[in-house]
Amino acid sequence: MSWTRKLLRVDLSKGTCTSEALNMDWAKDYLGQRGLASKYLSEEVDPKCDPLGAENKLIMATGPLTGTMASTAGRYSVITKGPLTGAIACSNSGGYFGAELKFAGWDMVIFEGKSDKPVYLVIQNDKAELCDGSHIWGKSAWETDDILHATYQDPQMRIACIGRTAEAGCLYAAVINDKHRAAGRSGVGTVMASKNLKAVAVRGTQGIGNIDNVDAFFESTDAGKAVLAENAVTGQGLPAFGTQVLMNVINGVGGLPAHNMRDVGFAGAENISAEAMAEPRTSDGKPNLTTNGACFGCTIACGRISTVDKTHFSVKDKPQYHGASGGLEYEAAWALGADTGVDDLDALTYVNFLCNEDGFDPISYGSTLAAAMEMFEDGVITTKDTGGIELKFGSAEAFVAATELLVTGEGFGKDLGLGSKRLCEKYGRPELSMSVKGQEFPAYDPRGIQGIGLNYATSNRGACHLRGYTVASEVLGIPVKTEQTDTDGKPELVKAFQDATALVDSAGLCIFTTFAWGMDNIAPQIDAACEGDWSVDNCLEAGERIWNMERLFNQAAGFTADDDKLPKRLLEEAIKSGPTEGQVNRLGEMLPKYYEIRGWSPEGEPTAETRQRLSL
Amino acid sequence: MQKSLNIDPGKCTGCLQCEMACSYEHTGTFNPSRSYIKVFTFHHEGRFAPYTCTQCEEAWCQRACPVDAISVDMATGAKVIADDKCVGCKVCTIACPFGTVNYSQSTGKVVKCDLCGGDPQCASACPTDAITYVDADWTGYDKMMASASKSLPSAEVTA
Amino acid sequence: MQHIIIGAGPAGVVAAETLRKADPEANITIIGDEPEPPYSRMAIPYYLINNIDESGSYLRDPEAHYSNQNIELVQQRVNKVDAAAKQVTLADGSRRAYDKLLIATGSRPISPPIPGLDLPQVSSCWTLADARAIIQRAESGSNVVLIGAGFIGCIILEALVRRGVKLSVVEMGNRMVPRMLDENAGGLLKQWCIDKGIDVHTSCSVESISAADNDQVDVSLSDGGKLSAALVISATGVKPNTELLDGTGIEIDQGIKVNRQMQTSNADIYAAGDVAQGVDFSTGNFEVQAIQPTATDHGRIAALNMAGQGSEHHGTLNMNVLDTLGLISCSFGLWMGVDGGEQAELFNADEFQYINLQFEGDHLIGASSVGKTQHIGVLRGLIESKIHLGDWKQRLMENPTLIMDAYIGCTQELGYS
Amino acid sequence: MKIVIEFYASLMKYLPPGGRRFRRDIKVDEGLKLKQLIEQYNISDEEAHIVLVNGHFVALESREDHVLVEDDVVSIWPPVAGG
Repeated sequence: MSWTRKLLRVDLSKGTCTSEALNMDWAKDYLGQRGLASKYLSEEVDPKCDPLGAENKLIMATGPLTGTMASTAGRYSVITKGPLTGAIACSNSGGYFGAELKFAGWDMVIFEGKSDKPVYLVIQNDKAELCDGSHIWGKSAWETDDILHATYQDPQMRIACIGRTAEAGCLYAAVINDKHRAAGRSGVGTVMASKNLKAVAVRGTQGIGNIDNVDAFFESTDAGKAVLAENAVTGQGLPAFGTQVLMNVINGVGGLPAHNMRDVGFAGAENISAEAMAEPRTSDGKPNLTTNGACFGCTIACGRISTVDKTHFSVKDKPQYHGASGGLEYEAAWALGADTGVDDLDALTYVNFLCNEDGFDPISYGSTLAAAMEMFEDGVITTKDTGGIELKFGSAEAFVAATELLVTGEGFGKDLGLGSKRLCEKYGRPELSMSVKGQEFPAYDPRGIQGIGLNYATSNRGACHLRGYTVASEVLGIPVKTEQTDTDGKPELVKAFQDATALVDSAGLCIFTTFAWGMDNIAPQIDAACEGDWSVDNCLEAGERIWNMERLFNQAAGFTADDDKLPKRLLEEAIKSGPTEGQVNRLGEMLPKYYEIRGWSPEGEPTAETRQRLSL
Repeated sequence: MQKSLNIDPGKCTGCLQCEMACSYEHTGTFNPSRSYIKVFTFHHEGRFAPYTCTQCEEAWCQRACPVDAISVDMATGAKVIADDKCVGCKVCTIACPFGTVNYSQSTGKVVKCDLCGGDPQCASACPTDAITYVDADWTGYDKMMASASKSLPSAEVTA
Repeated sequence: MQHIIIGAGPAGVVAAETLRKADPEANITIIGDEPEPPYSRMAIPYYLINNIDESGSYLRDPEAHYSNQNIELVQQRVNKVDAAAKQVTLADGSRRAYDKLLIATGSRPISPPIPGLDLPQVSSCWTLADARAIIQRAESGSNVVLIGAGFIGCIILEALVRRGVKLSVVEMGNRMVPRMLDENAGGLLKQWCIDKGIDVHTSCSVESISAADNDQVDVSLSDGGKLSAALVISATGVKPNTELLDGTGIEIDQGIKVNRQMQTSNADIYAAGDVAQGVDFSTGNFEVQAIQPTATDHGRIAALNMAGQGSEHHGTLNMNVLDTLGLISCSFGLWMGVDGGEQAELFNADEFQYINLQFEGDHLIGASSVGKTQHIGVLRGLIESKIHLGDWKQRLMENPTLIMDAYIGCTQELGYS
Repeated sequence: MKIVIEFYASLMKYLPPGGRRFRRDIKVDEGLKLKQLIEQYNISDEEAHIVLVNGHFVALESREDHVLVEDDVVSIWPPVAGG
């Protein structure tokens, strides 16, 4: 069965930890992780609640495959109502934390209420306890990790925590685990901070032994690993170049937004690309990229581990940044780099370290900073607001200085922590926020790549590439190439990707496997591990059910079809140059069809028939 | 030809498939905390180093065992613990200068790498060939022994 | 060539095996005075909790091992060593000649000068015979007083508690196992024992034991307290069995003095194990260690030299590992540190976790820990190999739990730095 | 005529010496077809997964007929992905 069938309920108001049986009826419909935790959230939390109030809950959830030997099966998600968007939020992370939670015997932890003083949760197998966290409040995520490891004297303890950015109220703060893996988006770290919960430290030594069909499990997971190894993307491309290989691709096809999406195409892209990361630096002869690293159980190992040039201005007096750490991934490199016009690889790597050290989402941050830069250029924001920083596109110095303010929420850092929507509203230029439902865009321009625009507009957690990564097909030809500037067939593509992703997330697997795996590779692994019938069809239906459930949560929270929209800039300002010159996103051509194939009304609401079909 | 585990830390990505395979082989569960091979993460250096018993000639553990519970598997050269003889006194855990014999509180016995009887599951599970099971005269083995011997505490020098 | 080994403990048995390997033709005889086949005292606690039967304590399979190796086992007491004649005299009056002789007679419990220690309700805990006596008297619900919370005392705590006795421990030192653990660690063990329902008296001694009604004894403590007990176990340390060499002229100090070849002042007589005063790795001094790993090292080196294969003893590291009711502690080398050295320490009393590392320059010279079972042997490796820790010294100062990382980091090419 | 070739990621190994990073200016004969160019550098069809001419994707089946002209930029990637 491979669920532990047990969840831990932590009442932060009362300071209690209680073990509770997992609702297996729900597990059979929603599998685990994203799906199952969203079900719990939907059942237990008023969708209209204040995301940062005591009535919101925060769930850390694993999938049934998490902690097994299936490739990439180490993932967990943080599920809550997000403060950046007000929508349901689910942020997925790798590293080792999720598997450890499972080894301790828990499928998920539900945090409810709010502690009146800083606390952290320590889980050692069956034993769970809230402890006074006043000594770690105010510490970075890295310091917190070190302190808790020293306290429990166990190098194998795994820690998920928030940094100072969350404490300072930044609305896109992340939960950092294992020092450089993040449940990054939608401000799930901010919710954790609002509950006065600083960290969760887990040590599990019970293991997972209850695989439903062991022979079928090893057969299907071994076969899956062979497919990953033989696939050019997952077997060679990702381990060698990581996600950053996309920088030149997306720039090359006219899909790389720059300068707050005012432009498409960034001349400095190649300086911050995977190819540049692998190049020896002139200063010390070493490349930015030190090695590739895997998350728990992952046989792909796409993670970048990098170092900053010790003599670079950003770190030269800061030896704590002279070692290796989690390096640039594509989305971060785009948001921190192309969108702000900064092509200084060392500066980006340093700021990326800060994203991990203090826990904030580089996508939302980079985009927010880019919006601020555009307003600075327009004279709406001045050095009076920024505390003297010349917030110009392309200035690495300004970029580094602004980030250091954001970390602790000092001065202009407080404004930057609002996210682009609130920042742009504050300075009277709401149209300059490149966001959907309040969450900033990732690294693909919806004008140059049409389908991803529809996905952004309909993504349940606000703009997000990871809800339905149609770029795989539209640009990368996976599984088949579709024309990036066409809208035909895109609603179908978006729906298929969204539903499949929801299922993959809910299993505890990494979405990157789908560059090589189809549902016919994935379903047998789930089916072997779990009781119940997890055929391809049932898996896809569960994915669709999860998507619709998230939609219903948002609907109840007050979202309507009017929120399925893109900023005017992307619908009206045509791309000025390059291979996609003249393009705007044609959302209007795609959205009605999308609603239709989803079985939603023209107002974007799942019909009674659809809800019934999906048992919702 | 006797074989030995050859470990190349440069190829390790830290995925822990080896730990899961080892623990599954020996306990029937995916449980890295009970794996006999451990991957150490060197965050600062950006390195991962799998580490387990080298089945060293000196057999410090075997010599220290007060009840003859550790013997050499003649087929593989592995120093193997006989569970029915081990009383759990832990003397071998402090005698092994490589730190690769550990006490298991759940079983009350000590545990160490036994080369899975000649089919080491860690090597089979490793996706990057960071762990391979190769002929003992392979140069990698020498390299591994050399690195081990750099630190090999020697109670005596044989003339 | 006739080798005689007096003493059938680990030192003697390992010596015999090493001799056999080194010299397939030699005659090898082990003479031991206990009635059982050679066994290990380390196993006694596990015998006491019925985890093993007596045979589980045997050093080797008594049926086959010695005969297969052509090692003669003689169960008798040796009354005399005639070094001039190169003969030993057994209790039955017979004599045996040797070319090389190994004294591996071990040690025996100290009898502190406490009135009443000779009462039948008082036992030491050293031999299998002692263990049988303890089993007989330590019945569930009965009161038992353990004198001495040293290593031997502590390893039988679990056995006694599991037998369901009401246990009191009286230790003269200010903490438990004072000769193996520092105040933090020894204090943790004390708290652990108290939490498990044991009545622990530290900085306290037994003044007298006197017979009382119902086969019980009264135990008077130095703090004025009085305990009633069905059984008193005396475990206040051991001393080397050197008497056999009295009058031979062989030099004896705390134990039998040996050189780095484990040779006594008589060229044909060697000594090994608890009885020998061998080289301590950490101090370079000649000291009695009385621990199992040292006994086997001694036995092996003595045997190599007896067989004419020059082998020099560079010293054994004093080290101990202890399981006190499931709380595992260990110490290595100069765990108390040295003048001018530095130490790194993490102490979490709530979690019963402790680690302490002692450095001299960038070498590790000693260590102790509580609550750790993983990779602890590497502390021996780090100390005995005298590894220059370099950058790792500072990292260990900040987080002393990274001992395995330090070891691997120092011995393998990790490339980037 | 002069064209620009860009071989990215693992295809950098096929680049002729000289130049910087993944880009080279080269001289080719007039009328060279895209497929011929790729073959000249011994890049297999599997490796030439994403092929752009001036930023526009050219599918495998169209490469044979695609005639290159002066100043074309030909960019080639093996199968890659990220996100």
